Amino acid sequence: MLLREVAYARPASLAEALQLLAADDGARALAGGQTLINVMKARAGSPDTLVDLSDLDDLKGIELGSDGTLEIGAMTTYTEIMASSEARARPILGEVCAQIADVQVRNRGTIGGNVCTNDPTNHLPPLLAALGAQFTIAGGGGSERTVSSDDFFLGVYLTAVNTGELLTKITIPAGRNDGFAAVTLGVEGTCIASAAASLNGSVRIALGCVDAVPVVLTPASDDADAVKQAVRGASMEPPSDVHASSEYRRHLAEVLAVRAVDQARGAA
Amino acid sequence: MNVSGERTFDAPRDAVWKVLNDPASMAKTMPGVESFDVHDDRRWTANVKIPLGLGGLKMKVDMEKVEERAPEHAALSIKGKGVGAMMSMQTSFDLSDADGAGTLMKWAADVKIAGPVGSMGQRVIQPIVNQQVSHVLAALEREVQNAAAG
Amino acid sequence: MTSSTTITPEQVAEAQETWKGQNVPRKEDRRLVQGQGVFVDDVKRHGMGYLHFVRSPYAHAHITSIDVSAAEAHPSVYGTLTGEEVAALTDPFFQLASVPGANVKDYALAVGKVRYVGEPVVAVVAETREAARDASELVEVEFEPLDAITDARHAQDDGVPTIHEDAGGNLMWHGTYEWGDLDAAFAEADKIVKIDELHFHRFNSTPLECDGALVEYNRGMGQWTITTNNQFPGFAIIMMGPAMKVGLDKLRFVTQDIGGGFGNKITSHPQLVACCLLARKLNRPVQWTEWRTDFHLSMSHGNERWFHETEVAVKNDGTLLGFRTKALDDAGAYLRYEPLGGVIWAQVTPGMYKWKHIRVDFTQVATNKAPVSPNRGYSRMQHLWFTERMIDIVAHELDLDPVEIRKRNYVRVEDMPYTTPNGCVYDSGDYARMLDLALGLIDYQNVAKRRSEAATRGKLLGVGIGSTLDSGTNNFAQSQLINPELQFSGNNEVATVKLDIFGEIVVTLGTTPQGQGHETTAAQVVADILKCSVDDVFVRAGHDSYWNSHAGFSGTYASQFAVTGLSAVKGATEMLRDEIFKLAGAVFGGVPAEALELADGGIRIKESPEAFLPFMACGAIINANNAGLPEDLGVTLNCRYVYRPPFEVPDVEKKYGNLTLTYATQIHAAVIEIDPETGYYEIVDYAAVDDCGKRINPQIVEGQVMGATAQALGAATHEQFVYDEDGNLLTPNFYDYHVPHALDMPPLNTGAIESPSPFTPLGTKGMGEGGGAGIHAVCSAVQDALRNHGGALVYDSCNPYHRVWEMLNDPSQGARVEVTG
Amino acid sequence: MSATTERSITVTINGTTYEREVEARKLLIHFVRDDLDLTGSHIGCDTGNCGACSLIVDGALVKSCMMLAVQADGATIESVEGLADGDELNKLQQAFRQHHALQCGYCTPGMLMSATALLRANPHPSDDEIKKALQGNICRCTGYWNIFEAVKAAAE
Repeated sequence: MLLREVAYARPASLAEALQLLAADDGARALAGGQTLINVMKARAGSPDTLVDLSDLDDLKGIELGSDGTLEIGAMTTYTEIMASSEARARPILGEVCAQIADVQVRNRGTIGGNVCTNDPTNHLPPLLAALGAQFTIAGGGGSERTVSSDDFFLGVYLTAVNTGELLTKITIPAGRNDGFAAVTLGVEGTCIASAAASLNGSVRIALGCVDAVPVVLTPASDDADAVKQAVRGASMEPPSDVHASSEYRRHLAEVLAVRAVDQARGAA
Repeated sequence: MNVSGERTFDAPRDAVWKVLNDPASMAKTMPGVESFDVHDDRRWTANVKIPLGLGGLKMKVDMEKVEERAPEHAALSIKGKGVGAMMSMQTSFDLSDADGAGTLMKWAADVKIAGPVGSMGQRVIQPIVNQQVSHVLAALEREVQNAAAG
Repeated sequence: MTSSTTITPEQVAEAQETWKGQNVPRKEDRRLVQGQGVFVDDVKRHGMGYLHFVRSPYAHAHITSIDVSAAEAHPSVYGTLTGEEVAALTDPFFQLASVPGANVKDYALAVGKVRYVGEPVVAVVAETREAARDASELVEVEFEPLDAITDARHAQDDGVPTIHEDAGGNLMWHGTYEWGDLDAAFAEADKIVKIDELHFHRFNSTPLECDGALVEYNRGMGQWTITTNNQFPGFAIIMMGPAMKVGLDKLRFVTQDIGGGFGNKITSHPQLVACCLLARKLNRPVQWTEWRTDFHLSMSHGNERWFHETEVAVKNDGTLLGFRTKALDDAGAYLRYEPLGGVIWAQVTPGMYKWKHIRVDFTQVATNKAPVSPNRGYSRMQHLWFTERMIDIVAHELDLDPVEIRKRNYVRVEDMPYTTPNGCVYDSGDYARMLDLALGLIDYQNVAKRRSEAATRGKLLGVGIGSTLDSGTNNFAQSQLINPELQFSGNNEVATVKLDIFGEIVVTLGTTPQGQGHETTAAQVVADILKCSVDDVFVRAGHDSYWNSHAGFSGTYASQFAVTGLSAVKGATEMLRDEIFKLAGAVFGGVPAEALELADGGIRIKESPEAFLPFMACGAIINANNAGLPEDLGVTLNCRYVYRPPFEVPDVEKKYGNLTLTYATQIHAAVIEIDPETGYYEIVDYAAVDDCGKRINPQIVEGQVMGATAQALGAATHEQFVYDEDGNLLTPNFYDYHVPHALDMPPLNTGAIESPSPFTPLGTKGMGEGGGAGIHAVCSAVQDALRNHGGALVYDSCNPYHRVWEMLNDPSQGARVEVTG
Repeated sequence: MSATTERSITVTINGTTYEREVEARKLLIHFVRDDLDLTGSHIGCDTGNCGACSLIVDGALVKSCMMLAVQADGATIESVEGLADGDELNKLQQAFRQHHALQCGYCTPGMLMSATALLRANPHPSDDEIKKALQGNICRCTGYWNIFEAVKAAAE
């Protein structure tokens, strides 16, 4: 509890938000705040300025393109994704959002915040990595760039979104054959290890909790042995903590990758 | 937390040794160094801001060379103090001629983190430490190459 | 939906003509469901300052310097307190231990040295909570780190650092307990089962409200008012008064609503002393709120315990003859309530079994971890887990049925009251019947079928039993078994019942309830005696030592309210009743008591009910209209009663004698399914059967059973205070310390029988701490599930998924056991 | 617009409108408890896990320790103090009392707000929906079973 002193602004437009962020390298965007405020409570991180994005309607909402592509605004909450009929085009999104934390956190936490935080236990970085999502980042002077998930996640609490930039939307290609499996601390608790899989055309798997960024694998086939082989081939050194040794996480990654693939296959 | 590894540099041992023992060169390898003071040839202090996405962690880092056997072994004691964290690190470097050409560096570090940042959990801290170490090594490689070229 | 209750036939048959025995909705709830409870952090005073502790980041270090000048210069800061000042102003806290633990010096703040991460080093008081924390970051403390001891098993190794130099080493207490004839028992045994090591882990009940206080100092009177949520003021003041060198009446304790205690709020006296010193120094009220991370780092962990070189003497038919073991207890950095844990377990020495020959060599050491103190099931839970582990390991090794071996060895109903080998007296109970009831509730007869069905889904099904005793109403003389110099014995509790001027019945307790519904159950007892409604009885909420309705052992801890608290209420109410009879007799002109009866909120003459004196009239006459009453009437209508249970001082040499008055019983049974690929498991069926004698309010009793069960399931699966080798706590918050959430709860069936205690005025037994049965049951079920899958024997009381997976993959990760003979 | 460390905010809680000057860093729960003296909502953790501080803000259930007070500027807030009609407990509060769904009562205000939000969105929840709706509220006393019963009873 008890944050350090911080300045607060609540811009009304994206341009204004970008200006505020560019003006001060100690400024951080405040999305749903369900991680950032906790970190500030611990005083483990202390931005000088919070730029609250909650009035930026441009960053909210879900659009389904005619080709099945989903565009989800970075400030869209998990609850909104769960309730969205458009998001049902990719059912795994709502299913996984429903497993995140609890009602209260889902009401405020956003898809953009989840991926920008990139805490290793977060659900969405591996999921969106498996789905091959694209991330649109806005910068100063109206600039905009799009990066793939492979380039988006850089480290714990670090992404391709640089100082003075904002993640504005996430684009997810069409597809339905997706799966997600996790072993969590208690039922639907924090992930101890997770895996997401997408079998839309090729096999794409992303593992969570095993490294600073999701570990993406593209085995040649969705057959269980090939999947396990791919996980082993990734030669990961997952972190050890009180919930799991490195070895156990490595093992879970294998089991969960197979389960995620199985679910994806069943989702056809 | 113990981390260790090996790295081969495409440079002669003296060049690597020089970088490892030059505070100014070492400073360039550290993440987020904002200022730097050399007290004597064994002790120096850096003010760093470790870039964490949720707000950088500011620390005053004191380094002291505690062992030195040129050009093969050095050990540093590093103590960092910030308002969110205390960090202490004992690290050592052993250099030898690599098979073929270049220099093999074996390094090991015992990192201890305490304070509120420590309470964030190993799932966060371990990947951060690993990642910072790989940044340092990459930067070291650049410095060595510069030194060898220069 | 997910819980059901089984009630035994005789309970239904019993006529319910009294308030006792009924599910009276709680009086407390009306305020609590409206957010009108008064918890410590809700209380504010004009001009109060907020206290923030600067805590040690090191597990073990010398403090080389402290500089508070920058903090003092902060514009919002009122002042600071350092260990040096504390050492000058107070004496070290009195130690319960004999030498060497007696030599430990413990103060309100660290003096010279820190001994665990999170130990308070400096206190800063400021105008706002935020400013206090800001300024605490300006305090400069220089530490010289020392190596830390975090594994009790190595605390006495050669060359390890000494945590308390004054104690001359890390041994805090050692004692040997031996009863019966071990040599004969082991000679008679057909088999000896040797268990190398078992480990009971460190956790606590994590009440949702952390500790806190608002302390005011009355300079003119030299007196402090401590509004707090400490759950055992009687203990806190005997720690604080001598340390602060003031009389106990100078320390007024006030509580109202307490957000859970479970024993974890007994040892906040060091922080309270810091608040008192600052309230005096700064001449203003001082408010302290402990946050969750502070609590996890520094407050009241449960005792971690190892059992080494255990040997069990058993006959081929499963008859248990005796056991011997070396218990090693980890006290953490200071002895705040310890080494009482070194004797409390002896209340349940043989568990529920009839073994006669027992030797326990008990050692307690200090480590660089948070100090331990009582936690629901305090010290008995560890020992009962150990006895249940022995039973299940013996059953496994000798291929005996876990149900049969229990029934063969349980103390039987016809043995009651049963004297244990160490002189404790189990008052009543029918363990075998409870086991049958529990097994019925989990459909035990179909287990084989369910096991095969689970196997078709790739799951390993296991069934486990946990049996526990919840010993209640301590005989504090047991403290003399750890230190013969101590002058504590017996127990007591106080209630005051009065008729106010307008006839309101007012009950004042000495207890400090934290959710146990004392206002309601006390009113039920009063209403039965005064033949009125519970709604007519006003029970004051909480505790105030200026009410003068408390005694030396007042508080709410150690499963005793239904005995000590309610017996005091009963005693005081009977006194009041007798006074009402006496008064009415006089008012009616010399009518004898036998001719009078209580009814409808007053007293009347049996034969002529129209001669009726309402309580209001009684109250008015005595308090405000008393001219002409007989001089020798002896009626005040304000009756204070001290209940004192019948106890003797045990034989200190032989460590023999009765240590507690009542023994409630719990039998739990769990069915689990393990996913062998991941070690993940779910509890798919669960039964908790309880017997706490007469139940005043069965719904409240069941609530305690449920809550204790949930805590046990949390402790059995995830909850643990784990330290790394440098002494950093790895589970300092609810993020990593996972307590059960709604989705974690398994289906629950509860059952109850009533074996009234022959030793208590109401036939009640203390209860609420029997949840340990859940830990035993889960351990037992995991072991059962693994039986045909490597056969690992459960070694640890906490079995998170990774540990189950490790045992499946490598059975040698389980307990190491050898059978001879 | 510039960033400031303090600002004036207006919130309406249980029908009463409050205007206050607050530091930007102040959490909504501290604002409600300390500045407005509405102490019914509690704090049980410092990591957003326990839900004792749950409030309904503009119709959405939130943990008020994971939100700054300044973020609530202009919001309409419901807290436990607004549930009863005068002294008359509402159906949910009565069900909590009837089913012994509370012991120490510390988690109860947050638990009631979560249950209120559930029943408003879903007047006849299934057993699983009740559990899921209460996942964000920790209770250390009851084991939740009686809370599930109470919510179910209130829904009937």
